[in-house]
Amino acid sequence: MIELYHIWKKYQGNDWALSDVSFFINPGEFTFITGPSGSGKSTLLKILYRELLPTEGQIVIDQRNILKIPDNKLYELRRSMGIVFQDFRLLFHKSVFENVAVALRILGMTGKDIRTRVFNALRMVSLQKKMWELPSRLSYGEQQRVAIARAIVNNPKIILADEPTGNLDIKLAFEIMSLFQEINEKGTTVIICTHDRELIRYFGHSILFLFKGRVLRKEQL
Amino acid sequence: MIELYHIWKKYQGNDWALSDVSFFINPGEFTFITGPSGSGKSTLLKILYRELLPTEGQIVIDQRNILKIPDNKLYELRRSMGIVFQDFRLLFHKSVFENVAVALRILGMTGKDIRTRVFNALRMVSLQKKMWELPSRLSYGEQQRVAIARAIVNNPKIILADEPTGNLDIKLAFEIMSLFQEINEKGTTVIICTHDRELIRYFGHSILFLFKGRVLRKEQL
Amino acid sequence: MIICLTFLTLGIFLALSNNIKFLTRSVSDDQVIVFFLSETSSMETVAAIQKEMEDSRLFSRIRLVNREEALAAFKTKFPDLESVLQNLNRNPFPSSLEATFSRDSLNTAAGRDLVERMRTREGISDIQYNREWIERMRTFDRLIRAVGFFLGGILIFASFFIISNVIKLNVLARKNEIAILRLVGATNWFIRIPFVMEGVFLGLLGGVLAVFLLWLVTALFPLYLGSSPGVIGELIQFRFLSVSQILALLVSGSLIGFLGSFSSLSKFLKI
Amino acid sequence: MIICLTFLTLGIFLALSNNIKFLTRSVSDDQVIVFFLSETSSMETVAAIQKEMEDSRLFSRIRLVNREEALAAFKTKFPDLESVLQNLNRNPFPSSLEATFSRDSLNTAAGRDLVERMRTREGISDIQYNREWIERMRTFDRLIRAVGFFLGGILIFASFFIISNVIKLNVLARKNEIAILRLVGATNWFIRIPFVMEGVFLGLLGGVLAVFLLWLVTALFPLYLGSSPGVIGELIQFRFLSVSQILALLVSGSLIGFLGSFSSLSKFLKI
Ligand SMILES: Nc1ncnc2c1ncn2[C@@H]1O[C@H](COP(=O)(O)OP(=O)(O)OP(=O)(O)O)[C@@H](O)[C@H]1O
Ligand SMILES: Nc1ncnc2c1ncn2[C@@H]1O[C@H](COP(=O)(O)OP(=O)(O)OP(=O)(O)O)[C@@H](O)[C@H]1O
Ligand SMILES: [Mg+2]
Ligand SMILES: [Mg+2]
Repeated sequence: MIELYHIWKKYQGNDWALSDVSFFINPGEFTFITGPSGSGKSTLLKILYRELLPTEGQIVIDQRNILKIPDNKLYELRRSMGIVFQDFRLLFHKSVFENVAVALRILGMTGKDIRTRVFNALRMVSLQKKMWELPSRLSYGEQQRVAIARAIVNNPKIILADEPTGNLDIKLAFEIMSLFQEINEKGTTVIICTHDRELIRYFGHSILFLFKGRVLRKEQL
Repeated sequence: MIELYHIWKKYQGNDWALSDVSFFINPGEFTFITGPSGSGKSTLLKILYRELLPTEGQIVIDQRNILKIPDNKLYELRRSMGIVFQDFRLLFHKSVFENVAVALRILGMTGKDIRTRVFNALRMVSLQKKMWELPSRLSYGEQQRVAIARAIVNNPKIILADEPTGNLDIKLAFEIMSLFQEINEKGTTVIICTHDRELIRYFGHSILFLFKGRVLRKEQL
Repeated sequence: MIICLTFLTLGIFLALSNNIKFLTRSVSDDQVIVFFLSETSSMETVAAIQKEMEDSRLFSRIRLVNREEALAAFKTKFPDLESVLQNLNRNPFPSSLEATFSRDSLNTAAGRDLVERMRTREGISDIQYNREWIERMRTFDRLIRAVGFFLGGILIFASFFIISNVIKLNVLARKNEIAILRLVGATNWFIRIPFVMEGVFLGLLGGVLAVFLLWLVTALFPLYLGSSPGVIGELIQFRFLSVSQILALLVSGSLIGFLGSFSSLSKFLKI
Repeated sequence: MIICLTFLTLGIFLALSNNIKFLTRSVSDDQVIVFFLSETSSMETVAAIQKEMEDSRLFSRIRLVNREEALAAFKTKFPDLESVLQNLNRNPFPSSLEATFSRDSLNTAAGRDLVERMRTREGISDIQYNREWIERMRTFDRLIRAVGFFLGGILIFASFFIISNVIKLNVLARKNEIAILRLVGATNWFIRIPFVMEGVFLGLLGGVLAVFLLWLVTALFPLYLGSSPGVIGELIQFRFLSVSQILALLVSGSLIGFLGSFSSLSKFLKI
């Protein structure tokens, strides 16, 4: 259960990037957040995984006020989430394999376990062939898929994906979305920011429209 | 006139990223290059502006074999082109204004000229409000628009844009495409890589389909 | 590379200070004070004086020089004046006690007190010691210490500065990586440990390289100085570090690496 | 910061070498050789000898010391031995020519030749000069030069190394920026000039800071040494750099900045 209460966010010296955003997401829900460029989608996600603190408001995830988690316990929150960043945030000096494996290594997992799980995750995004490449030697869409693989490899309880198909062709985008849906059906909460209407039309269960930092409406299909 | 003759490209130790790509683009044409993720779109563009050299083949742009241009004359080629990179390549320590102005500064242009032209370019991508921000303080779509503004600000003869609307909502994407079309109508050759079918359907004059590094077909609508 | 340079400078400083220490030591070893005994003083008085001096523990060596020895010494020292002495009907030199100040008592108040006390003591006719020489040595000593401290301070400061900077650059260069790891859910220690280990490794490596280079230098230096034995040549020969100093250098290398990376990290990682 | 440190070390080295040069100079000034004249030699002989020595141009000063002066000098030098002299019926000291070697002729072959020639010359009974002292000074001089060259070399090497490294880091840190500028169509000079200017500026700044710090140090140093005048204290007083040396430091700072950035750029920009 993700509960947001009256979230306001202002970057120094700017207009409100988010104003009075409140909503609930039930466990196992599949939610799209959409809205034009600059409407605050990424800001909202960043607040959810606490890269940013909101200026005002409270967030409760699984009965826990995540704004009250001390910095040195943050990793617990982050480990429960799989995050696809809009700018990928890959480790550029490590191979694709290592980039995905790092999400397991931080849990203290060992050799063989890691190998099988990473391989599976990469296969899901059709990247098993590029396992040993460096991210800089991949096309943009391939990098995006590495980011997706890293987000799903450790079976998180919540997946947050920021524009995960922005650089993928429609066929791959549908594949990835189906993948997220599959994961969602096993009980994972999935939240995806996107501006791709086709995807929303096809996969949307519940949709949150943002506009200039305000929740325009929330649709439950 | 852009002429490609039998371009082959292989990154060290990989399969062919491009195999035997040949095509012509007439001056003033509006061309889309499309194809699935990893099919070689970006590679093709990079070869066109000579960030990369092809393994085999020749490229002639305006009667000039661009593979024979010595490195210290490359700037002449690049100045005739406006390029929107898939990863934007903004100067992260300079303001949005400076990021766009740099394309004029390198031509030795002075104060007032720069200001008016940069302002116009930023207005075209609806970013005039964020003129003095740093790129890191912009949303992803806004960064993409800065890259577009930089590409068009010095009225290049050729515009190369790699996935210029990947992070933009459909409304903005259409606006940007209309902008490109407008520029194209003034005589500029425009080449755009995208996987967005809707845009291609709407704006496509001539379309090049890539698949695994091969030209699948070229359509002239 | 920079770290190696740092420790090289540190090592050079250490070796130099070794040599300077050694030099001052051997110079102060030469500090002899001569108590001329009055001709009338009896053996007992002399023995008493000698005993008192020994008890003071200020001197490392006390030697009784009788009149004949003094004469002989004068003759060898000033051969030109032998004719002068031959014209004398008697030996003009009194017997004396030659005392060598022990290393640390040279300029202490106790030492000066004793000398003053002795001056008025029965049985002693005169005290001769090279006041000016001692003055000079004191100044020189002071100067060397000052230069040593000064250079040492600068170099140690430089080392810390450079090391902490290198690690800072390292951390900054991996800023992105660190941020990503944190976002993916790594604990602070998971992030810190590789850095700390790298710091320690670099420090150690720098130390090892510095010791090696120093060894090279000290081995090659005599070749350069070439054929100039002489007293000073021998005193100032470039001594290598002792084993414990080498160990100290290596350990301090690792330690500086550890502390440097740690402080940089704690600055950067905030927690 | 690092650049400033570099020039500080360079400046310290310069100041030290200034002082060392001055010290060796004043020490060699003291190199006096005494030619004892035989008692029987006439005024003409003495004048001839003196002329010959003057003609050789090896000495900066030649002084005739007659017997009475020699006696007086001895008495002040060794007051303890006055009684010895009083027992003599005549002045035992011969008259002598005291000659001071000029700065550069101290250890030349010509100097040694002259001394050997004089030894057998009629009218000279003996030659006395502190062979050992000269030997020592030669060794010391050599040593100081060696240490100077050694430290100087290391520091200059370090400076170049650090500066080129700083600029390399700078260039690498802006690698992206440079690549972008090139892709946007900037000429190589458009890209280079800000870097070169930055290098020159940094070098100059480092130089200025170093000069300032050095001035501070030399101003404060005497305070630390405190009240120890003495001959050596005066000789080794910390001298500041001359104006031309300051200028040289600043110019070389800019130059190193220029060359460093230039070489780094030419390495990185390829054309
Ligand atoms: N670090 C920042 N500092 C200042 N302002 C920021 C910062 N990041 C975002 N903003 C501003 O906040 C607003 C919302 O940004 P956000 O990144 O959330 O938009 P978005 O919906 O993700 O857009 P896009 O679809 O283009 O990624 C924008 O106007 C943006 O300029
Ligand atoms: N620098 C590189 N080194 C090695 N291989 C590379 C490099 N860049 C791209 N490739 C490979 O070349 C192929 C084509 O890449 P390219 O970037 O041209 O694809 P793309 O069509 O632009 O894909 P996308 O839509 O995902 O951006 C891919 O298989 C990719 O892995
Ligand atoms: Mg965003
Ligand atoms: Mg691409």
